[in-house]
Amino acid sequence: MQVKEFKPLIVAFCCNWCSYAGADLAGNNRLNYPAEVKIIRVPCSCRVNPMFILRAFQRGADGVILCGCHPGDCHYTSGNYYTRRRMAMLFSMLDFLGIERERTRVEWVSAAEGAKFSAVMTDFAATVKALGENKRLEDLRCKK
Amino acid sequence: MRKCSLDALQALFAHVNASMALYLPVDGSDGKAVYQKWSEGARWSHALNTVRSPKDFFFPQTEDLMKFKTAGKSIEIVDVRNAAEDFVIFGVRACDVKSFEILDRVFLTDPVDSFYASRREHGTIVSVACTRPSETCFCGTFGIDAASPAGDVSCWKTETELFWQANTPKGEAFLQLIAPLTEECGNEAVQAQQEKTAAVMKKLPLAELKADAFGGGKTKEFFDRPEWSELSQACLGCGTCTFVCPTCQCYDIKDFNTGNGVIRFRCWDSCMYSEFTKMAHGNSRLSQKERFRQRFMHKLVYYPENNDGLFSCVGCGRCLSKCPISMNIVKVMKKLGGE
Amino acid sequence: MQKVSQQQLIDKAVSLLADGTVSCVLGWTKGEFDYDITPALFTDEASLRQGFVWNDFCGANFSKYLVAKTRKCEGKILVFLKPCDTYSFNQLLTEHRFDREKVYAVGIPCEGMADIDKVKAICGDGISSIDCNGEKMAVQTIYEDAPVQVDASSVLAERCINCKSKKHVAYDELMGDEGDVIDSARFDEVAKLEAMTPDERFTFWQNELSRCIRCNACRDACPACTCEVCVFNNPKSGVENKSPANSFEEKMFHIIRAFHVAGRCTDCGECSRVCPQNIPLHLLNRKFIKDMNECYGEYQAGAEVGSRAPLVNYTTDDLEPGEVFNGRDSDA
Amino acid sequence: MNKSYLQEDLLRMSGVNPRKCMQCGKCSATCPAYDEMEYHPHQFVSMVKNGDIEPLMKSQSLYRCLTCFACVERCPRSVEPAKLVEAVRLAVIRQQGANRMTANDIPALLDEDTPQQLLVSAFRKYTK
Amino acid sequence: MQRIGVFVCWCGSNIAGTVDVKAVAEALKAEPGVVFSTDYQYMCSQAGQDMIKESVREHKLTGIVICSCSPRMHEATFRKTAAAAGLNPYMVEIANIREQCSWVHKEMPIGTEKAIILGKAAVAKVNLNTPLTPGESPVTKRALVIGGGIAGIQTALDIADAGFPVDIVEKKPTIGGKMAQLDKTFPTLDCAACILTPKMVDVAQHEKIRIFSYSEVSEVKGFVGNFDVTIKKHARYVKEDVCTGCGACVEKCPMKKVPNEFNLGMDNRPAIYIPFAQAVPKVATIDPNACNMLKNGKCGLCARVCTAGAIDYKQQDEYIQEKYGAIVVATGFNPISMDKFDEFAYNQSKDVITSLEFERLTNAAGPTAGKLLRPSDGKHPHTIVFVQCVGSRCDSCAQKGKEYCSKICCMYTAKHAMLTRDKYPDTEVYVFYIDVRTPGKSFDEFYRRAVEEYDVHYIKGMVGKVTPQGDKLKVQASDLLSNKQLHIDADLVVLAAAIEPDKSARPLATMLTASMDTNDFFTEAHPKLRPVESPTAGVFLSGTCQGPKDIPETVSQAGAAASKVIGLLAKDKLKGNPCVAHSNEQMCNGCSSCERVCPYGAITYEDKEFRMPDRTTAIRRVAAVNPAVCQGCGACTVACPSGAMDLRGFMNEQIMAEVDAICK
Repeated sequence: MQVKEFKPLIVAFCCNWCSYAGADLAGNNRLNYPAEVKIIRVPCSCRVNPMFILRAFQRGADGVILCGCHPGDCHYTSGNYYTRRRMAMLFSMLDFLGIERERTRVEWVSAAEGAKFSAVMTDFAATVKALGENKRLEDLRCKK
Repeated sequence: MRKCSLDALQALFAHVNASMALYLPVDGSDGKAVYQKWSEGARWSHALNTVRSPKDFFFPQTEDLMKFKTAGKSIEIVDVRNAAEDFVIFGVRACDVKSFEILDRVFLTDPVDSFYASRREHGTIVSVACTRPSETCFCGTFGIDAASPAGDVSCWKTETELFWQANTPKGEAFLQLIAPLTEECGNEAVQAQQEKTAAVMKKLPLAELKADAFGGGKTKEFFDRPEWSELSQACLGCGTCTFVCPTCQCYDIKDFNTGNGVIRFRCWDSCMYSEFTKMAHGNSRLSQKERFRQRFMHKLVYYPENNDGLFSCVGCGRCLSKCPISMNIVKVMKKLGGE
Repeated sequence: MQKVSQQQLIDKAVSLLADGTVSCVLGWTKGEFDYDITPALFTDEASLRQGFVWNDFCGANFSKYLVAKTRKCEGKILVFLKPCDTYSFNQLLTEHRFDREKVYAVGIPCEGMADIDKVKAICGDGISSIDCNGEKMAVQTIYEDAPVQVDASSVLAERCINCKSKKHVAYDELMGDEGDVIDSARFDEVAKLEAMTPDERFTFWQNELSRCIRCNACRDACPACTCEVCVFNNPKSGVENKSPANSFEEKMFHIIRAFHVAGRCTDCGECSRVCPQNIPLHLLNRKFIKDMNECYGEYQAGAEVGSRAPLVNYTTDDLEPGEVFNGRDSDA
Repeated sequence: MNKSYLQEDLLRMSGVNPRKCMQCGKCSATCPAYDEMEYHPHQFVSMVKNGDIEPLMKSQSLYRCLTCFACVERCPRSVEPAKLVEAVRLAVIRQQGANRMTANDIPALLDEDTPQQLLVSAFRKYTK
Repeated sequence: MQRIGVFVCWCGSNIAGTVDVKAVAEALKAEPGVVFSTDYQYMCSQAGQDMIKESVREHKLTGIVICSCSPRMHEATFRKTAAAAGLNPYMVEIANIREQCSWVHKEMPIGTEKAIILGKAAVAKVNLNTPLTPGESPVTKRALVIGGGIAGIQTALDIADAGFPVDIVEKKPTIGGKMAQLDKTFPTLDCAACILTPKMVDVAQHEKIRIFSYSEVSEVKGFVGNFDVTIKKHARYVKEDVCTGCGACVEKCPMKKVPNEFNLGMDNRPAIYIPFAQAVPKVATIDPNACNMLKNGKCGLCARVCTAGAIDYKQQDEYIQEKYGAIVVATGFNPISMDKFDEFAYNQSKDVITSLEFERLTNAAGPTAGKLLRPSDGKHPHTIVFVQCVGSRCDSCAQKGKEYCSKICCMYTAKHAMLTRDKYPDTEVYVFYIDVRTPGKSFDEFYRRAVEEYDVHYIKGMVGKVTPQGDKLKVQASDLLSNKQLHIDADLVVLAAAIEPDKSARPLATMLTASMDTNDFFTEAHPKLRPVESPTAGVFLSGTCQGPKDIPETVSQAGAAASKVIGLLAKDKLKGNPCVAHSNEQMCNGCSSCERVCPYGAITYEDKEFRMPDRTTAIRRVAAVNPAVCQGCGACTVACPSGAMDLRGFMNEQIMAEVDAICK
């Protein structure tokens, strides 16, 4: 059997007001990043329920990244502060259960940071790729 | 009757396992007994019984029935059934052996549940008589003799030896299999032990519990009894009693969307749950009192009514020790049975 | 042995019923073997005198019952609250889950509750009676002639060994002496797990959670889980399921449940007490409590009514999600 | 001891973060020993920040500081210069491996106006 | 089941260059719900839009997926297209296959594969979309301005000039605020009263403006366009509509030893008083804490001398209820207390004063009639030391002052120094500074003039200690540039005290559910792009309540706030964003978690009777979202443990469907 190169599947939840626009800017400037990254638009990073993250892992994602406005810059003034607490706690819990902490990440990317968006996604994809397939939070039923 | 030394059991288990999968109670990581497939080094637990009943072997908690593979708008149906292989369950107590009869009456009558039937066909049950029952035991209430367990093979354990007796052709075959490691013997030691056990059984706190007040045809007598409210008032509506029960056989069939298709599977359900038998119109039993009543009416009245007076409780005592609020069938029987 | 006697509680309940302060009493009623105690609602003196018990096995936390019972009961309900129960009581009030006016809460001191499994580990099976009224617990089995004398401290439930508080944070009336908040070692077990490598932790939890049978006892006993409709019962939530059909489901269930009660969990320990499979579920909740204490300042859910839990609060200089691991280098 | 390590050491010993300083000079404005000092409190802060520590260690200013803590009290940025002076002094004593003052030095310093207590505290301060 | 049309845009070669658009259209055709799929060169062109409209009709589409550029680019365009075709505009979803696909991936197979996946996610979402209609609420065409300083005055005038009625609530007996206390204003040095008082008169005479002086806001309910406000009008014991402001009572009042707050306590006023000559309204007020008649019923002199009969000792506080469409906060600032700065001897010597006190000392209407005299002995000071940054730019752990720069001190100190040197050339003036911050039109020039033309001694350094000694103030300071410690014998020391928001701001913010920062300055909706709006819809910010600023800035912000208010009040109805949170009452626990994370105060609770699953009825507390206030961030949806709270347009199910589609 031929060994296929492992391509991680990465779900990126992006705040409509900053990181999603940052991704657009990365596009405008043709700043490449791995195609494994698939973006889901949310109104604010605080819209992201831990259930969505677990769902992504269940369905076969190898990494989940959440991007929001820099603290202090939230379009809704405080949404990303709640995100910060929720995700800090969630990630710590996943780590507690022995799930690789590098599989989840929160990054603050503003609408002006196209280069940062591209760099963050490139780095995250490389990190997840190095980790290999998500085994610890997989649902065998969802495997192809 | 044949016997072997307890010291020889490991070799015997290895021998059996070489030709078919052998499951037996071992001490789990939480110190409680659990059925596990035998492997080198696995020790037979000294515990009276397992937390989960052995009904899993024939009626597992979840079981895939079929798969639908989808791609865009196309659907392909995939049969997921595996050819079952022969296996042995060793160390089943008298109460749990009886539970298989109760399950059989549900799953093997027409329409036969082919998943269940296939497993039942391939499984050999080796029971072991009890010597130190717990205060929660009340198998006697339902006419079960803990000292004379049924099953394809019955076993008795003494200080040093294990005695084997085949009750069915499947059991004969099994004894044949272990013949090289066992020897022919008389039943004196077994009888002595049965007498000892019988004496202990009489001392059990629930030895005098009777189920006579219940049985088929008594729906009207019990259905509207006011005591149900009081009995059920503390019930949390969790499914512990049903899931540890060896005779509870309700299940739900659900579809799981895998992203690439759908797995249709069944899983245990509990009549204690508020969504139990939820249909398009809603639920049939809306309050916890009704749900609670359903469970016990089913065990003590409805099931016997349809099954020649056979109660669907075997007195294993699991619900007595596991209910978070210590409400159980014994309390129900005593309250309603007029003690 | 408990400091306030069963008789004192019965007398208190009888007098409050008699003077019309309350119309019913939420208490414990005895079972078959002295340890299988069931919560019950008493409405008259006779049933109280006959059935009410108070001993070392009255572990059930009543607070949760108040949500449903206050909706149904005419008049006030008398509830006896152990110190740990009062935290749940307050937390439910914080969440407006019942009407405080409909409850008359009597705080009772608690010397810790016994774990029947620990009793059985010492005395064996076949218990016919347990007497908790003496200095030591006397356990009679059908296999022994004389009762076995057991030190109550040796059979304390895990949650009582690590009791966080003997102080009542809510009551209308207090029986016995008021205790203090205890500087317990309840986070030690969590810290031990934190010190493991991720692989060890994964193995640990895989082993523990694989026993889960999704009976929902943890959820249904949890005083924080009083949702009108639980997400795990709601087919539209996307996480609904009835069975641990896959190792993912077990993790999902317990992660989400712990997350939902994070900041609301008072660490009463009911989840672990009721788990038929002895999964140390309280460790998940304690992990959240420990993390929140460390990251956002000490917070005890239920310590005061109306307090703002860490996850519905923030400061502008909270640490970043990536920073929660700083200083935990066991596996970096 | 290399320079950056020394700087780190000073900051650790004193607990002072000189980067917080906004160069207002209030420490030096408030210092009663100002005129006796070659390097003044604000200079201590900025020189330590810049890693320019050698001159400070050689300077007599170290021993002119009265440790009255007026600068600590008044600093609007909580920089606490006196603690830094103290740390440099300590570094000198440690590095020299010798004491700045010995019991033999005391008689020469005695005069009628100097309170005994001052000498005792000085002895304590300049000795390991 | 939806009938979805998929439209894949080439965007010329922008998309088609790296994505096989035909393959994408073909692949998405097979997705559940998709009944039509096509591609086109420029979907956003008129022809492209016409094609979409045509397809909606032809294929009876209920949902549309456009695979094109970013929704930030053309979502609005395609929503309009859908609406024109008779579809609900919110049945459109866009798969961003340009910015987030074709432009960042170079190889055709990779780009095509990703584009298909993004398309599938959009299809999965549209399958669950429901038509959304923005809610409408009426707008009360009246504005409330809280605070009657220059910020409030300017805002009120601008709004009123646009034709909308405005009410000003001022807690003092007169409007005018801090500016009324100032002498000259930098950098032009025109007199504050000369430019402010005409505006005060304009306010008083404006037919659209009502002034509630000596009043406070006591309750705010409602939401943008529909605020219900209760104003508490303190009893001033003088009938406002009868008093002519003649001042006879003030003259006759025997209780003359009340510290005059308008002059910062540097002189006294009677118990019945008019704060200053140009006060608006020019009506007397009785100080109930000083008046003998009110305290023990003895006196009544003022009532006797009042020919108009305006005195009413029995007057009670009055509560006025009014509806407003918009609220402007203009609560202003105060200098911080100098109590914690012992080193400057403020409490020990009368000759150590704050800059605001200095303003009064140089003001012609002040306690010294404009002559610069020392408060202690009335002598002319010959050496004056100004100290900058007193309490500003402090480290937070110093606990004495504020972390921020108060922004205005450098300029007013330069002004004070310059004016002093101009009027009294025999005076030596020292200014101790950390930095001189003069960004602003003609500001640095102004400061340079103080140094170069007026020879003010600007010294880089700080005053460490001020010690009163005899009739002198011994000032010990550092001169960092010459590396010296200075000892100056001063006659007067002036402290440039930091400014802080008025104490009334915090409770007001709570009433308005408007957020504040740790310094109690109101937070703006966006620090750069929405600087005069509070995150709470309908609440606007004017002046120093939002942050330190000088008069020109305050006035421009006041105008900006007014224009925002006018923009709001000009609407008859407010159309909301339909993508707002909503709570499923059956599932809601009433636990308040959502309310606590809502930045807008959009969630309220009500007790409702419910039929419970077990056939009983129960009164339960449940959340209700006000769609006019909700901005749709979704913070509540995650805080809600039961999942009762969901966000329209970004429902849990929709996002999970997207996740599923991506992870297939």
